[in-house]
Amino acid sequence: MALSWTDFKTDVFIDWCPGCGNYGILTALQMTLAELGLEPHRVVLVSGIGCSGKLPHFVKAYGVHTLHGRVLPFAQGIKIANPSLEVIAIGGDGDGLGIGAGHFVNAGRRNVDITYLIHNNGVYGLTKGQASPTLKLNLKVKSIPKPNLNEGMNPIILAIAAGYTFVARAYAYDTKHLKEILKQAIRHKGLALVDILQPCPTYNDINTKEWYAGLDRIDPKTGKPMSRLYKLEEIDYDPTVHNPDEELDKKIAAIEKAKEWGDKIPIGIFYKNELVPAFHERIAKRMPFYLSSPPAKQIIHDSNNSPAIYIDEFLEELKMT
Amino acid sequence: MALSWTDFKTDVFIDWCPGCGNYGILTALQMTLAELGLEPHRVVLVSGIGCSGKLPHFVKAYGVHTLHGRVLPFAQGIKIANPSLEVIAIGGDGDGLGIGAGHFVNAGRRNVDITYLIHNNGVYGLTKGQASPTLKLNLKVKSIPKPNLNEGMNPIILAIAAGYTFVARAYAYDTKHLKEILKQAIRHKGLALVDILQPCPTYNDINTKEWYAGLDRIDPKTGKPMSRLYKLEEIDYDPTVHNPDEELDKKIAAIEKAKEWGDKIPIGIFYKNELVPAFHERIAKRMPFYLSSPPAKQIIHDSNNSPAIYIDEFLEELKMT
Amino acid sequence: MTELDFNWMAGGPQGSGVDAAANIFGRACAYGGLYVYGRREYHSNIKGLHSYFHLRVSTHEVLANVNDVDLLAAFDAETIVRHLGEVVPGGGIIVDKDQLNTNISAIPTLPLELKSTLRRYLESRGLSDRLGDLLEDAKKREINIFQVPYMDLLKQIATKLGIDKLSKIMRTINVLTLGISFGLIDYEIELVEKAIKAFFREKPKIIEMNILAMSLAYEYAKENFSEDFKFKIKSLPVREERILLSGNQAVAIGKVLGGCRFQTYYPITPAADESEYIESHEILKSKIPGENAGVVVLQTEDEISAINMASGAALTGVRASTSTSGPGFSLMVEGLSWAGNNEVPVVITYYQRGAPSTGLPTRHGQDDLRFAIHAGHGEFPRIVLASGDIRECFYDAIAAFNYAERFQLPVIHLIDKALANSFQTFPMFEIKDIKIQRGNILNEEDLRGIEYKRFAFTEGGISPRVFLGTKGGIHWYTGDEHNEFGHISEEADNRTKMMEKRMSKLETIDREISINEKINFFGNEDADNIVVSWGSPKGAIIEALNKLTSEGFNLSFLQVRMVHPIPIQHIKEILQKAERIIDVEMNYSGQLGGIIREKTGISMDFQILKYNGRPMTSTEVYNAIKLVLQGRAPKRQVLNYGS
Amino acid sequence: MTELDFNWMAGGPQGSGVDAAANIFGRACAYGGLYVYGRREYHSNIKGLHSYFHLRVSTHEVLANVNDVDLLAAFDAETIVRHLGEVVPGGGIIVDKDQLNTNISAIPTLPLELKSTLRRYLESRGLSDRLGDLLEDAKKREINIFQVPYMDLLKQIATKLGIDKLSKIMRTINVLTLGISFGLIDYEIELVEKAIKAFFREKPKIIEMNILAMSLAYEYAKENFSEDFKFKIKSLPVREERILLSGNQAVAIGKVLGGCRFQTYYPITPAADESEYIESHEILKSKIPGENAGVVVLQTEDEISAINMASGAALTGVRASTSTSGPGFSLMVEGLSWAGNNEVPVVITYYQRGAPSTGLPTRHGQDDLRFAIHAGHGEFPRIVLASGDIRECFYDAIAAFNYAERFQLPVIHLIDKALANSFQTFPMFEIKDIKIQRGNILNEEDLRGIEYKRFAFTEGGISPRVFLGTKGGIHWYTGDEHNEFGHISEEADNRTKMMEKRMSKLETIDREISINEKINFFGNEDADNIVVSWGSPKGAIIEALNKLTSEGFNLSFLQVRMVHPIPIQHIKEILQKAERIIDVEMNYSGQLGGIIREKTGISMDFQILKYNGRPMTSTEVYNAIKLVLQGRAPKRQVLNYGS
Ligand SMILES: Cc1ncc(C[n+]2csc(CCOP(=O)(O)OP(=O)(O)O)c2C)c(N)n1
Ligand SMILES: Cc1ncc(C[n+]2csc(CCOP(=O)(O)OP(=O)(O)O)c2C)c(N)n1
Ligand code: SF4
Ligand code: SF4
Ligand SMILES: [Mg+2]
Ligand SMILES: [Mg+2]
Repeated sequence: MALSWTDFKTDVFIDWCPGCGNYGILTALQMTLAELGLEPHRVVLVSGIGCSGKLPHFVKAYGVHTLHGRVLPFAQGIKIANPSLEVIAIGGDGDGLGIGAGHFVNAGRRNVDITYLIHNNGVYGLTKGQASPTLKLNLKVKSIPKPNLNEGMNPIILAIAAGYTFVARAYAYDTKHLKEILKQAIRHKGLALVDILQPCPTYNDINTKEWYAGLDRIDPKTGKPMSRLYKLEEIDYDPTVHNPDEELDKKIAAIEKAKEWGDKIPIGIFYKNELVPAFHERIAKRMPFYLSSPPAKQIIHDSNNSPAIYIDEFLEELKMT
Repeated sequence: MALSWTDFKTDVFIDWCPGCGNYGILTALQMTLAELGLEPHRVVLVSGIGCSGKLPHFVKAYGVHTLHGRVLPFAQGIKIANPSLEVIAIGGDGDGLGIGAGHFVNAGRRNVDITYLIHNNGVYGLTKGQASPTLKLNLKVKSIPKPNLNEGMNPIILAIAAGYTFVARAYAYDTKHLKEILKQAIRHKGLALVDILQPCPTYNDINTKEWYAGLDRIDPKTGKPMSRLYKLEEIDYDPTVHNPDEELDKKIAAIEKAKEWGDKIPIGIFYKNELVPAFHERIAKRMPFYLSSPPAKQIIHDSNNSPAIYIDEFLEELKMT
Repeated sequence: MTELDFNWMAGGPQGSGVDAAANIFGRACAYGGLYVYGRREYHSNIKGLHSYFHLRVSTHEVLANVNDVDLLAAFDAETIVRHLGEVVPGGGIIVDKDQLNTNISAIPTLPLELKSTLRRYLESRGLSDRLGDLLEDAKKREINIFQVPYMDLLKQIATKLGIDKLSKIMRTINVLTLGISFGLIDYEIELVEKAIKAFFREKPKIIEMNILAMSLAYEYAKENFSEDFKFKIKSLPVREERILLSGNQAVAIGKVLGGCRFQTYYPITPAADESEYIESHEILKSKIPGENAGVVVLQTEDEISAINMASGAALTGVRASTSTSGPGFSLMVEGLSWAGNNEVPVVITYYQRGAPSTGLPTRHGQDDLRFAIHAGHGEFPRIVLASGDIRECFYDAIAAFNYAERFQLPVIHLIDKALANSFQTFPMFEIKDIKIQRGNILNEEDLRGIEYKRFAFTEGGISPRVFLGTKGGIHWYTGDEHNEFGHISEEADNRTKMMEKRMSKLETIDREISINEKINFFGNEDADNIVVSWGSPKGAIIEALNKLTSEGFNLSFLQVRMVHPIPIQHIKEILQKAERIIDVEMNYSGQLGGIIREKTGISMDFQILKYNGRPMTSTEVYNAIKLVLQGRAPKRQVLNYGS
Repeated sequence: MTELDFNWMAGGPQGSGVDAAANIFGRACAYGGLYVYGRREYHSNIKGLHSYFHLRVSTHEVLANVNDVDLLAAFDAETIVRHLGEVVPGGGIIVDKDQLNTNISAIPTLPLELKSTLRRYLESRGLSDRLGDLLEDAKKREINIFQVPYMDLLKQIATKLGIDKLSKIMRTINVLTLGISFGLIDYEIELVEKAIKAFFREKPKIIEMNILAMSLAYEYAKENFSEDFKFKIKSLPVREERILLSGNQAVAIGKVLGGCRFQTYYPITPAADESEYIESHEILKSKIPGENAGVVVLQTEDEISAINMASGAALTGVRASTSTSGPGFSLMVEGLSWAGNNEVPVVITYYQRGAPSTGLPTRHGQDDLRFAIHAGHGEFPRIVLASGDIRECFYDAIAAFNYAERFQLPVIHLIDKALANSFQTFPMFEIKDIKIQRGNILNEEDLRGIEYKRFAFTEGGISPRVFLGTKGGIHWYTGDEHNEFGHISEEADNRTKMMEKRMSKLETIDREISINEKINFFGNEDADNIVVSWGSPKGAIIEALNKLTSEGFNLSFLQVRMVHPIPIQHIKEILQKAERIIDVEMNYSGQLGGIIREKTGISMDFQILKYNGRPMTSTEVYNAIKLVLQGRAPKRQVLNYGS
């Protein structure tokens, strides 16, 4: 029987603020899981701490709501121990790019086959609106007393620098587009980042829904707002590395695109490279049975509860005879 | 009286392995300090943990040998508290890009006016040669039992992605060139990274002195080895952002250069941008007396040892009358 | 004059202005010369989940909450469902008329656990699921139900202000219930207006709207209910200068007054308010002509950076500190060990909250005493101070820096969430008695002609300190074991000596800090029964002590303020005379009791513990101690008041 | 047959093969049916600074070092300067003839602290700065100086092997001194050859070179000195199967046998060797037909990642662990608290080393007991096991996983550096008695038709566990306080119940794990004097105990292996009978003693402590206990043997 997105709902009260962009992300994710036909028990949602971090409680699938900034270590641990699980990591921009930046960068070196969603709202939502690492220099959202002292970082560029093999951006309120991006990210073999622009109506009064929609920019011709967002799919942009020689050029193209901001903000897939071996392939090279007998599935004792292995090879070197 | 580099020597035994690239870095740094005429007591060398981390003990200047991966927080704390000090941060590649990667990335957002030297040897020297974050995928240096499972990261690209305003690479055994780069890095107003290629003869048998020198590549014409290193100063390459519009192009040029490896490895300055306000300028905008009365120099009590400030402004709001 | 003791509670969803209402209520009372104590409870949530404020008003100083609610101002149905049980007979509930038909089981924000408890309760009393029914039932307990047509009143306000969208003034429901409350208790409306003006300060529009809403409701209450409610409050002439503030604010002000000029933080509840409060006052006013003063407050990328930046800064001579709570402190542990090894005077303000892990981020707990004392690999000296009330938060914040510099070590200042987020009135601080003690510092002149050793072996373990950048004082720091110069040393003898140098500071502290700064003792020196505690239970214990003493019980109270190094000798002398020792703590295992037994061999005879995330009230502490004194208590009592 | 007890020491700069020499020496002796115990000491340095190996050989099982050195094989001058004082009268020193003219004060690697001590020593004995002089002086203490022309011998070897560059065989100085040593003690050369072959395994060239160097030196010694040295060693027939291994190895093997299939680590001394050893054996041999077995060993970006990856992995059902030492453990503390809150069976192997901070990275210490027990904000149950010897390292590594899964909590396995890097011979493990106990786990079938609650309230606090990915068992984890499903809950009552559910496991553990797994008791049950200790001092204490008992003293020894939750009742029963309790620990404050007093009220009468970075020897423990037994000891003795 086909799954519906409502199969992925729980009866936990969703305690995000009214109008929060997280609602769009939640729905898009539930639709994605349903449309990909993923059985709920095979999915593990792993999250950090923040408003965003509560998401797994609202989804009927295994949920691991971890520590602030540590979503990637947990998610990678789960996936490497049991590669048959569909592991999706979820977290805020503060979570992933502030306190979690070290893991963010180093995960790029492994290319574990998981999908990572960053709810990018420019603020630390759950702690009442301090500047997040993506908030740009000198901006003053309503919740901070003085303009931001730090330069804002660009998750797309950072991911490309760090070696992510799928890098995309989506918008929380464009659920349909977001869903399509999520599908591709999940299907991607390797580490996929989806940077999701997520309005936080409570604390971020700059990058609002209205701002993204361009309500302040009325097209004199049509009299309609001109959205600040445009889709990479709709221009002549191919994010995919088709052969290794293209890698640098594609990365540079992606960086150039990622630098656009303000009146023209691209969403869509910036970069995609399946030529880099995923982490499970690297392990399988060393341990050929890895995918069929991953750590989580090995039997460690026999029917007498005695250990299931021989340690002769260890003892060989140690025996004093 | 002019300073000599020997004024910066201590009587502590230098316990690096014979032939270690760190010797070159130490000497170059001592020469730099002398040539810049920096009084030893005004200089603070802050280091992480690793073979590289021991360096401050060998230099007669204030030395703060901190924790593994934490050199940047300490160095920034020192500099922000007392901006009149010349603060130089020093650490290994594991230190800065593995465990310290979160600070590495976030320091780029502040642009504190310090210089950061990464001793890039591809290994964790002091813990006996495990793969460091810069060691490339599938390489097997002699100290590791199996080929590296992780992709290597590129410090130059990461620094540019993170917002460093001076990004250079040098080579430990080219002391003269290294010294010139260090001088410019120290003079630079803002956060300067110098990625120093540092052979570790004990554990890294791939990127050796001989390899960099190209001893395996004899020019059939001259009969001489063709060094793998070349200098950016010697080609038509201008790393400097002269006006804000150039920023993206210069960054991309730097990234393209940084991608070169193998038979052609550029050293020199990849990127330099003094148009970005340094952190002290940002604070001074909020607190005009910051540079003349920084935190470390404020007087906190009067001659009676009573607190030196009034707190009326605080109490105003709290008084219940 | 009879003693007034009035307990007011306001409740509603997060974001609906519970906090503002409570602040205005508290101010209005305090302006009238009354004492207030208020506790804030809220979910780890931005908007929508239940929050409330439990506020006590009295003619004498109040130090804690009691179990009672005399008047409950409910913004929504959930507030009633959750707090009905706390309202005393004769008390009242202010409820929105339009919500009487609410189905309790349909309140979306009620968690499953609570719903099933409620279902059982309703069944047991044969009630329907309707809110109105529940309130009818409450009347049987002689509770007054003040039904107010919130929407009608809001519409009137809107009309008066010429506002067409009701949504624009929905936020005034809070002051509306405030107006009803003050009308019911017949308090001077001018003081309420003054409080509204002070609270909203430079926002005249908002002030106007709120004063209008409040007074309309005030009049409504006068007209419709004034006879029904027995509690009345009158202002008193104020004789002394008083302040009303929270623990967060007290720490912040103490820090800057105490000379802190460098504060790092990574946002976390309930610590961040302190740093943000300092930041919003970053430019200070120097007393000294020609001098500038200001605090650099830095939001770092994580707590690891926060502690290490602060330590780095401290080496330059600035008084530097960081503030955090459990999860953040856990990340600081490695840095703490470095600071300990390097004798760095850095102050860490540690706000305890419900744990383990993320735990109950906005709730109360005192679980981290042992952790604060033992955090960090290796043995090194540190001082751990635990403030017992908001006033002590202020003085201890200053003492922390003095100790840090005098003894050259990290100082951990432990605060509980119950202090951080509660507010209280008390007499103005005695600022003129405050002294800054910087310890032994050498400058350029002092250094002339000497070979400086940062870690010179000395009697008492304290070596003269030199700031980075000082001419003639070059030295080194390292997390490795080091020699007197600060260079790495692995020599066995040097190691033993350095360990002894550092650790001997604990004895120096024992000697040099007076016992008055370490413990507080309340009650009769020769009492047979002694309560032992630390941190926020102080207020509830003192109130219980006063009441029990007046009832003729023989009881005293030892509050430990310097929990490490704990003043063993004094505590031993005090406790060994006691017949019964009663340990009162907000944790599972009675940690302070364990420490005292470890150090003195004296066991706690009784434990009164609580770990449900809510602070202790005087009522429950009183009851629990009384049971002990009457010989009717088990060895371990676990308290559970609070929702 | 007389009991043999021979103490050999090899010393030289890091990188000169001290370790290899000691390994070969140990193997050669063990092959000959002798027991060996060896301790490695080295600086936190890769090449150049002093390192040495202190090795004891005996006909009976040896458990620790003694203070004596009977034969010192010095690769360089520094070794002599540092260890001369340890050589016993009648003992010998193997020295390079060419180094006799070395100026001691010119040895570049000697640290300043040591140089000034040495200068004073030389002056006091009226000696010059020349090494030869010092050795001449030693002869007065009846020490034999075996002057060997290292360079001449090396040249001979080079010639024989046809090597022209001497630098290529400089590395054989170590086996050269080994050859001299064995020649002096007249041990069977075949066994030495066998040891060389085993040590260098698949490297025939190196084997050849080393055997040549060794035998040349062996012959040289025979020819030149054999008469001068009184110590001789003969092999014995071996009756049982014996192994020689280090603590690192024992843990590694225990882990994989115990079912560990996922290990994370970030490099750190002295833990990394364990992970690297596992990695180099990552493919395992399954007993079960058709099954594969292998361990995934992951080097992470830091220790924060290491613990959290391991916890994540553990949720999938794999036995997962991580290994670290102090600085790394400090970074794991936040993750530990999460694992505690979420009842995750994760094992942390914690190698203690000299601290605080970076401390003495390659040296010994037992400073982290309290930290291991209290690390992490909040209160949550954990088990802390402390192995007392290398054998226990193996068994405890297995037990750690069994406990972790049975009780669903993090288990910290504490090891000291002295165990990690020492090696010892003992009889083969008893593998057939080992059982894997996985606790209460539900699979797809078990779950059919039930509503699964991961944190269901149960008697004893243990809820049946389901692995991520199991059909029908969907549940949630969160670091927040949670309800039975694993969803966030801030309800007061749920909180109290969840705290009690988790913490009650400590009582379950008390009940369900037999006391034999928690403590070891040695000696007479009714002894008046009891030594209490934990971890690596075990060996030295047992040797001291045996000797003192044989001298007629009345003494027993309680070793605590499960240090948390500590078996209070049993310990109390044992200790309350004692007249004198003697606490022996390798830390400054006697941490275990403090814990025992905290839990039982019983004080330690005497402390024997050591914190100079070097393990305790039987000699010093014997001496110190004897002083106590003779009534001549102060309450606190601090030991200091070792350079
Ligand atoms: C170690 C640690 N430090 C701080 C916190 C407090 N904290 C909770 S949520 C949060 C920030 C959330 O911001 P972000 O990651 O951007 O998520 P958002 O709420 O915006 O979705 C912080 C700092 C914590 N839980 N743990
Ligand atoms: C928290 C922590 N983890 C691990 C270590 C152990 N450690 C010491 S040096 C080092 C790595 C050094 O490598 P790198 O930073 O590249 O410096 P190098 O020695 O190569 O100069 C490590 C992991 C430590 N000191 N602290
Ligand atoms: S604070 Fe912002 S991010 Fe958080 S729930 Fe509210 S609107 Fe959403
Ligand atoms: S191990 Fe490598 S980096 Fe370290 S001192 Fe030796 S050669 Fe240098
Ligand atoms: Mg955010
Ligand atoms: Mg390195």
